[in-house]
Amino acid sequence: MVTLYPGPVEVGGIRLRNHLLLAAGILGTTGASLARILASGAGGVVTKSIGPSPKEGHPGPCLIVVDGGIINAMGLPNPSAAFTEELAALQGEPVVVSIFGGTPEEFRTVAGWFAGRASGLELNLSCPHAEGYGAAIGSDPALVEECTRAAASYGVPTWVKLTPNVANIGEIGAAAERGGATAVVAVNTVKAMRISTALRRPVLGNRFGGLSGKAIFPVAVRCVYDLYEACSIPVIGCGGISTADNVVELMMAGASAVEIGSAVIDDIDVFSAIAKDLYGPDGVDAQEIVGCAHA
Amino acid sequence: MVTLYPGPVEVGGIRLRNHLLLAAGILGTTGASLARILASGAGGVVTKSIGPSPKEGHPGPCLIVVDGGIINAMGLPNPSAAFTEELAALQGEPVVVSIFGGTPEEFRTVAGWFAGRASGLELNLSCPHAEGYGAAIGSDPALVEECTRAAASYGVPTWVKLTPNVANIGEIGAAAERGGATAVVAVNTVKAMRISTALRRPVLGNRFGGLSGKAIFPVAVRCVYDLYEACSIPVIGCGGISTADNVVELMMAGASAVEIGSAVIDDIDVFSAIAKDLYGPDGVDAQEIVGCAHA
Amino acid sequence: MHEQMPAPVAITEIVEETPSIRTFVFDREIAARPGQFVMVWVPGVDEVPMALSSPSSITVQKVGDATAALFAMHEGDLIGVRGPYGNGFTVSGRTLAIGGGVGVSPLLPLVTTGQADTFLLGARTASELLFADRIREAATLMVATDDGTAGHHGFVTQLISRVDLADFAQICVCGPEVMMAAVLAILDREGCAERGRFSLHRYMKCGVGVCGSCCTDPHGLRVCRDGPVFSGDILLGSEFGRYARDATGSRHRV
Amino acid sequence: MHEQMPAPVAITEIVEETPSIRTFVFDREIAARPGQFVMVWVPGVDEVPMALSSPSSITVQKVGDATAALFAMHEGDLIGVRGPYGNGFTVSGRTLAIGGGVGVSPLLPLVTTGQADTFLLGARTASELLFADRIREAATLMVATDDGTAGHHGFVTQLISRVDLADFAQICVCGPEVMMAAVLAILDREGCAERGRFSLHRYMKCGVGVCGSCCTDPHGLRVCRDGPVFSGDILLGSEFGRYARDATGSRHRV
Ligand SMILES: Cc1cc2nc3c(=O)[nH]c(=O)nc-3n(C[C@H](O)[C@H](O)[C@H](O)COP(=O)(O)OP(=O)(O)OC[C@H]3O[C@@H](n4cnc5c(N)ncnc54)[C@H](O)[C@@H]3O)c2cc1C
Ligand SMILES: Cc1cc2nc3c(=O)[nH]c(=O)nc-3n(C[C@H](O)[C@H](O)[C@H](O)COP(=O)(O)OP(=O)(O)OC[C@H]3O[C@@H](n4cnc5c(N)ncnc54)[C@H](O)[C@@H]3O)c2cc1C
Ligand SMILES: Cc1cc2nc3c(=O)[nH]c(=O)nc-3n(C[C@H](O)[C@H](O)[C@H](O)COP(=O)(O)O)c2cc1C
Ligand SMILES: Cc1cc2nc3c(=O)[nH]c(=O)nc-3n(C[C@H](O)[C@H](O)[C@H](O)COP(=O)(O)O)c2cc1C
Ligand code: FES
Ligand code: FES
Repeated sequence: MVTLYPGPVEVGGIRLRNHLLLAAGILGTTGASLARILASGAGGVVTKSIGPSPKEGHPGPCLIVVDGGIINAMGLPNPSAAFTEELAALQGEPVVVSIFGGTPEEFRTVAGWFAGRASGLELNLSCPHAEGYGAAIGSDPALVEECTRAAASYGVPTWVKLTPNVANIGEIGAAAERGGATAVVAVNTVKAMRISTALRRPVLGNRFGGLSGKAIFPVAVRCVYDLYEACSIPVIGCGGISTADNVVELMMAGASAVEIGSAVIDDIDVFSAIAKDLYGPDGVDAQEIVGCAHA
Repeated sequence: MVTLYPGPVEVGGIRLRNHLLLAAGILGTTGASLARILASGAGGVVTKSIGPSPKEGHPGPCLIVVDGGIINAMGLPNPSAAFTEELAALQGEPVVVSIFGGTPEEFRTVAGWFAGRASGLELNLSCPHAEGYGAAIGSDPALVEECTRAAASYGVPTWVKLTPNVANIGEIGAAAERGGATAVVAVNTVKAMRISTALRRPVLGNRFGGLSGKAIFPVAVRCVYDLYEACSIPVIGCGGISTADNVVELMMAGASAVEIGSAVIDDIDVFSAIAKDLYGPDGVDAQEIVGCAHA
Repeated sequence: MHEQMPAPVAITEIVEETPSIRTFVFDREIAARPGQFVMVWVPGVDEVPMALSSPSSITVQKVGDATAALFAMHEGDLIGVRGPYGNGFTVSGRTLAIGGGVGVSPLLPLVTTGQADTFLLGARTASELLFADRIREAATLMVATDDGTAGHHGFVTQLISRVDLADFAQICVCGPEVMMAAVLAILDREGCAERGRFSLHRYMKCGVGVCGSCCTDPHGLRVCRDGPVFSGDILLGSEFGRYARDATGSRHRV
Repeated sequence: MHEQMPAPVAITEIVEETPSIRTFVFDREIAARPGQFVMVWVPGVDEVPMALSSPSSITVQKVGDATAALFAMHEGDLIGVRGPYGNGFTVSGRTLAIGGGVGVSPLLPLVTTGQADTFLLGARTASELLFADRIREAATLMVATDDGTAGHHGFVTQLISRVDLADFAQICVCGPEVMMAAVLAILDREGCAERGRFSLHRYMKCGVGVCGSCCTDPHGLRVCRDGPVFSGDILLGSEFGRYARDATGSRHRV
């Protein structure tokens, strides 16, 4: 396997310790937990998505583990503006705050709370299971552009996270780029559902949820590949990564960095485990492989 | 597990021997192979998709087996009108001919070849990896309606197979219903791709392909659930089924019958294996469970 | 990641343990270590963490929506359980158990497997003492009630002075957080915090160490996966006894 | 369904076996039964089925795009292989092998593992005789060439009359379909079709028994999965020797 030369990298305006970030909503609720993941080898972390007002999230079950993946419908629980307290201990660390809103105005408000208090923002325009938020907005190019513009107005690095649940993800990525995104992140979860045949009802409290984990890796590769052709800003790959070879594969598809989420279920030290395989003193510069599968 | 009472069923105007059909494009190229699957317990079979002119399909690799699934980009190889010969030996059997075209006119032409020569038609408006065919049409509600109307004009049972690669599958199902579909089938494969990190290029000859198999089962459940709410014609479930419990789960989501494809890779006798678990003399009528998870 | 869908179980027996606590016995045995828990799906309501009081039961105090819905269920009704989750208690040598209120539930398997030697049991009042009879059969039992209706009149923590902590290889504790924090303070004072094993309660959504809602300060330890049982020395100087986060992730005093 | 992505292999050696046939040796051993095949990915061109002539080689005749691209490759170049696929030859007792042209390739592992006793080898002309030396080392070799430049002047099928079919528990055959059909006719005449083991060629796209492109009439047997080796009695009265389907699924005479 190709290995990469270790060292800090800059992607979409954000300086990271390596190419591996913690994905949004995974162990991202508290500052201490984010610090733990940074200490265990992540090059950066993305927080839980924070919105305009506190939310408790959906009733449980919020998450089920299925063959090769996880289906979740957390419902974007978050403490809203109070989350700034969690960031206090993380000053200077590579922390990206994930934010969401229902309108461009809400995105502007929430972005304002965090602009300057973290390395940058990631706009969740892609959560598939929260009415009126996330993917409800993220499948409309015009809205994506407007929300991005609202958040990017603070002039801080602004990543936009996209949903795979659209006919043409490239079109949405291009809209984010027009709105001023400094990078696009792909993908959020794939719309999914399971039913308990014994209880004759959907398992998740919210009925619908989003599939993540190994099962969606081929979907992520595809989306990153499409976005690399559709956008000129960097693409950050996410979805089903669990090995260093997966990271290399997403990079060859076009990812300049990656986010890892569900894989922590098997190993909370997945970042150091992957970094160990991915980096070596004889490694190549990531530039040599990013997008090379398009040749 | 709930079991069903055995016996023939009628779904979307087609009489089947049981609720389990062979999905399109799986062992569906020859009459003999379709007959073999019928003999081994399928309640009906759907043929390979047949189009307006013969096609060799994409260069290989056309298929890769991944964790929990298959990614294929066959490219709709088919002998076109010559396929009628394959049907000769299958007269009177529950055979659904899958057809595709690039325009409503092409759908009308191909439908004309097979109307009356089989139990019914299934319109492939969903293949994610053939330029200008399948999903390229299937994500546009107006085109879906027109193509359906063209094929349904022969007055034979007309099922419409949908792609999960859209933001709102219910909207597409409703369009098919308006066009005269007697049932909708969900889902075709999920857009996907893998790259060989050693060879630094996409594995599939066509680069892109579609993911099927267990990995997409939660996506299929979700789509069937959505369609059951959006349509009043029957929904036929497809995607990742490999057990009788999977069949029951899709039925509870809203499926009146199911199609099974990738599971033949593990067991070509999967139909009799599932039927053995699914049916019993004490079983309930399928009507009692179809859609029950919506209560 | 192998499939861990909630297993459907039918309630086979409902035992009224105290006026506010019931045991729900179900038709499936879940192999678990003492102190492990399951996520209990109350259909249509919520999913909440509950310790296993035996391989096939949970013992529940009615405190809100989900627990009230459980209390409204009957024998034969179906619920879902996934797990067992968490680390549970691992003990070797002599064990002192200290339990208060419904917190006695996760300690019961230690008793029934003969791994608890002495048990300090507390409750608000005599009728709320949980599992006293079963504990008495298998361990030395000492009781305290807030109102003095049984045993020592006062807090269960006050019973600690009546045992010799040096006798025990570990002290397993579960109960209201203020009670547990008081126990930790005593152990710390006696210089044996590291022998304390505290089973924590935090708001849990996933139960499998992914969502982050149960993470604790300052180490980011996940109660659902790294816990729920932590040794006392790890808890010293932590949020334990001071604050916890709610469903939104906001902090509140405990 | 466990992951079966094409394994990248580097070509370590290219052996010119005959003017039209080359062996490509690669840096990975694939544990396989004699007669099993791999799907060979020639990057940027196509993926085609090829028998393993050894655990780490394929032996290829240049006939079109993919094979020409292979012939243009050099040592060190990478190709992908997935497999092994198919049933292969299972033999017990004495074996007669009959091979023509590049069809000798899947029979070679029978020879190298000492499982072929007598080998009838045919080719167009002497220089096209494949693996004659290696076969001679391990089995009784009889040769035929169409042009008489070596051995019997005529078809390899004509050598069959020189052996006693009753001596062999099975007759393993691979070569051009007309040649194999002629062998089957002889075996049928001699009443021992069921001892014939014919390795078929059909257009293959998936190699794993899913796509249907290699299905044969009248039983719907899949050459890639139920075969490629079929016993003669199953082939009697089938499409074998009469027609085959191309990439579109249309029938053509063989
Ligand atoms: C590891 C663990 C083991 C537990 N074992 C038991 C037990 O054996 N018996 C028992 O009676 N209780 C146990 N609990 C507490 C039990 O989970 C709560 O009483 C229950 O969740 C209340 O739900 P509710 O809907 O009835 O109350 P609500 O009205 O929702 O809330 C009442 C209070 O219960 C707590 N709570 C609510 N939801 C959750 C949740 N998802 N996770 C954690 N706490 C929550 C909160 O403190 C909340 O303020 C345990 C908790 C944990 C973390
Ligand atoms: C089980 C099996 C084992 C084989 N083993 C060998 C071997 O060891 N050595 C060897 O030289 N050849 C072998 N072949 C034949 C080999 O697959 C074809 O020669 C090769 O596919 C030709 O590809 P091409 O692109 O060079 O030719 P093309 O120009 O594509 O076609 C030439 C002819 O090759 C055949 N062919 C093409 N593509 C395929 C395909 N995907 N599947 C099957 N046939 C195809 C067709 O008959 C076609 O008419 C085997 C075939 C099968 C089915
Ligand atoms: C429990 C859970 C919670 C998540 N919460 C969020 C979130 O708040 N915001 C967001 O943008 N994505 C969220 N996601 C999506 C992940 O960030 C990620 O995009 C997805 O899980 C795919 O990556 P993975 O396969 O590596 O997990 C969540 C995923 C999971 C499993
Ligand atoms: C090799 C292969 C070929 C397919 N060809 C077709 C096709 O021609 N027409 C079509 O509508 N669907 C086709 N499909 C999709 C299947 O019919 C089915 O929708 C999909 O595989 C999901 O079901 P499964 O998970 O049970 O395989 C094909 C799938 C595979 C794996
Ligand atoms: S409950 Fe989700 S991490 Fe603990
Ligand atoms: S090649 Fe696909 S079934 Fe044989």
